[in-house]
Amino acid sequence: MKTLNIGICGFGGQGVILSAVILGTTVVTKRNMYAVQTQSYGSEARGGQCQSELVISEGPINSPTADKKDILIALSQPSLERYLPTLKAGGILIVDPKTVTEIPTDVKVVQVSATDTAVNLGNRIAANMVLLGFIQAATNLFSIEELLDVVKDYVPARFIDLNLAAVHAGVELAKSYGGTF
Amino acid sequence: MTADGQRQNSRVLSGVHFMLGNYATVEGALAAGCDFFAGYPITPANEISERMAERLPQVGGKFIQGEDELCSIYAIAAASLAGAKAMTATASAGYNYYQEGIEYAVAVEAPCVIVNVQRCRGENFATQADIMQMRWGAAGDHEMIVLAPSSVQELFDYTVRAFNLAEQFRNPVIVASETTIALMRERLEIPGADRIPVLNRKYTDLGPDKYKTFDAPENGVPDFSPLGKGYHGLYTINPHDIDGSIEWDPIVYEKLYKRITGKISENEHIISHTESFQLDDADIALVTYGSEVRPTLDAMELARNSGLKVGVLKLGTVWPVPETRIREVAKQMKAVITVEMSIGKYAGEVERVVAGRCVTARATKNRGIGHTAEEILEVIKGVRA
Amino acid sequence: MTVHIDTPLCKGCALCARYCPRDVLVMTEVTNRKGFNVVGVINPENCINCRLCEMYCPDLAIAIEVPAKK
Amino acid sequence: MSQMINAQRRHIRYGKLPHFFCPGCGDGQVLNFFLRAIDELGMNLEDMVAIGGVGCTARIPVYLNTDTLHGVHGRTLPWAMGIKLHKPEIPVVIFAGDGDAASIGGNHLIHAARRNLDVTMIVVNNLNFAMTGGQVAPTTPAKFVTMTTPYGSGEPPFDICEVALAAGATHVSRSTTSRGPQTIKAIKKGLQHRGFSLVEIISQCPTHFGRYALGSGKPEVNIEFIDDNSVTIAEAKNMTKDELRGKFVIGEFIDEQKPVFAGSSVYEVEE
Repeated sequence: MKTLNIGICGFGGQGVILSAVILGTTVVTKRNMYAVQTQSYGSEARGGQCQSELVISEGPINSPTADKKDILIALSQPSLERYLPTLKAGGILIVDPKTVTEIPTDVKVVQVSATDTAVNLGNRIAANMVLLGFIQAATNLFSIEELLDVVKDYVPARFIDLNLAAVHAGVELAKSYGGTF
Repeated sequence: MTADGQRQNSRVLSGVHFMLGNYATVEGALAAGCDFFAGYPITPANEISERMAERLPQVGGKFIQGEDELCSIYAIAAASLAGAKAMTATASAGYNYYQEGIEYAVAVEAPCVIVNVQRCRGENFATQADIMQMRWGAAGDHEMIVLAPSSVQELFDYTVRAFNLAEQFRNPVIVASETTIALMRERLEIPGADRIPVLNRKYTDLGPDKYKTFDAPENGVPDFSPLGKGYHGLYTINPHDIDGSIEWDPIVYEKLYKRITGKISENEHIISHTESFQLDDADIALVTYGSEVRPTLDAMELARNSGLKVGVLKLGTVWPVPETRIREVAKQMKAVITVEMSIGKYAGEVERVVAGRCVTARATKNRGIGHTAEEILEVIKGVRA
Repeated sequence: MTVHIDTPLCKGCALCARYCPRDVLVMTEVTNRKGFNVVGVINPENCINCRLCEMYCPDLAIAIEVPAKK
Repeated sequence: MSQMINAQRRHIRYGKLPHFFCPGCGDGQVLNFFLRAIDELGMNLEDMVAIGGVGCTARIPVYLNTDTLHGVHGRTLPWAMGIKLHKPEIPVVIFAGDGDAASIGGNHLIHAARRNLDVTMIVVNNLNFAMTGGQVAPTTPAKFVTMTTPYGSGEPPFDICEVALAAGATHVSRSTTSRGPQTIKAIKKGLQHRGFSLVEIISQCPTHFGRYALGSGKPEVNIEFIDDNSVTIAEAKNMTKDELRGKFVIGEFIDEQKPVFAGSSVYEVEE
């Protein structure tokens, strides 16, 4: 792997930025890799469109953003429409069918029922953790233990059990999907 | 623990982190010994204040949110005279206000560090448009030391260096941060505390009867005296003699300002910091600084891939201008291209130093986002043709 | 009592004379190097050591000397 | 007979006198009063930091044999905050004119009072901008002529003590230069107070306020104007708002103890 460009987009409050930060922290601090995370969002304090980019590489990274993403994770219909053009030809689009209603057919799409899974665990706020678990299992960039270790550092103490359960559920979803990309 | 290092409270967070640029700035300051911070809220510099408010009290330092920028800049100048290693942080519009206090800090030779997270006018988008205001903004004759980091790692490293230069030269030192790197998270390696060089100002060995506040050799730096210990130092912005007394005498005035400016301009070789990439066989040099270093290095690679002999001169210090190195490079090149995120301000300095030794060109852009490597490549090809 | 006037410091504002309750001090036609008319002592035997002149002088130019007790 | 010199002159930096104040200036008197207060309290100037901004009053600390910060308009309190937070043990005294304190530095005054910053601020209010040549100040009484109000001032004046009180200052008093013993006492109380203390001294500026507003450059004319318009707090209690317009109320307005400012973010270790 030379570099991997990941885009995550959705509404503010869906954990778009936190997800990218956790992924970046895991590869940098657990796998000794390099990563750059940037974000852009509207001026609203809550809600509004939100997008985060993560570039992962085995060596130092110059340009902090990439025009084309290897993986695009879209968590809302408007953000999907806006950022789909940034998906590289042959790249993978990950969507949550609960929040993205019109799923494109001309790209490689992976549907992850993150919201439903999180709701079943008790709180839809953990949907992003389901996705992180899914990405762990699907990419194998790092181990589940490494991911869980980082998640523990970023989530409030009272939500740790919920979030760890959500990560595990995401890993299970990936197994049913068929393992790695 | 590595989640932006949030759960440690030691002064130096040695280890590998994935850290926000603004946080790395704070950790660099703490590693350099910073024990005083005053700031006023402004985006995109707020994470610096917020983390300082959390971190400084943990290590015995003082944090103040001033009632405005003026309060902040004067509080750090005075805390510095009281012996503190003091810092403030703001973004472009806030920096305007700082000019007033910077003039004072220059005049009384109060070491301090000022972080300016450059942003577009009224909006939090990327720019390098303050490069001249950081050099020339304050009234009166002065020299400035301005460092231009290009990554989260350099926000840490250069902030340490900024404190060291401030202490060494008794002058404000500016860290020219940018929205791009300040709000970016990136790999940051903080070495062990024993491997971080920390310089402290020199205190006088003389007693109050022999000591004179501003007595220093030509182009030199006066020794410091503590406050409240009978040294009766007079720290006035007005023209002053070596004992600090207010003295209007053209000869005294000229001598004072020659030393205050000379201690920096005549030590350019000590202060200047540049890095060279593939310049040895190059005939085109890209000269750049700050976040623009990043796409410029990618552009160099693209150009090399298409057979063009391109190298990069990265300016870690933008002021004083690394004239010696720029001249050396210009002599070996057919062309020097300045890459920057503004209407083209520093390019004028580079062209002044190149002074006809080779062709010059500019890649300038100011639309809230840095150059792409491809855009820079286009300029290289244009110069080639 | 001796009233000492440091005439190089005196600016001739006459505040000492204004506050003196016993008319010990009076403005003179003598000018100092700065060109100010300076204050003079006319009848020092009237001085009662109230030291108002010393306290109100803006220029720290006055000192009252109390004779040592016999 | 040898010449004996004024005892307070031993506190003057390098013996540098005469100072630059005009004949009969209240700033010279405040310098004198302050040095007497220091001597009576047995304080050592060498342990202190004195601060002046820009203006005539701001020059007082330049003559004191202390460590001194000087020369920037209105920023005396931010300087004081930097010093007090880093070195709380150093006594800090500020000399500010009405321009420094109430005009350009007005916002800093409000916030230093609100925070209860542990400094003594001596405000010498001569009712105009003197160093720049006698322009209107926030404290110039209404309708008076100054260099920038040639037809009389159209601005209502500003009461520095009331502002400090409203902002939360813990020690506030006002005196005049013509009340020497009372002013020395007020300065002493201000210096001894732990917390933000503001001592306002209404002062004459014969050269500018005297000449332009009162029609006479004689110090005593300016002093009489201040005396004629001064009332004590006790007298003021029995006066109507209209009667109090244009009057200087003299006395101590507040003297209380509150925690002093130690920084915006304070680390408290959980037991």
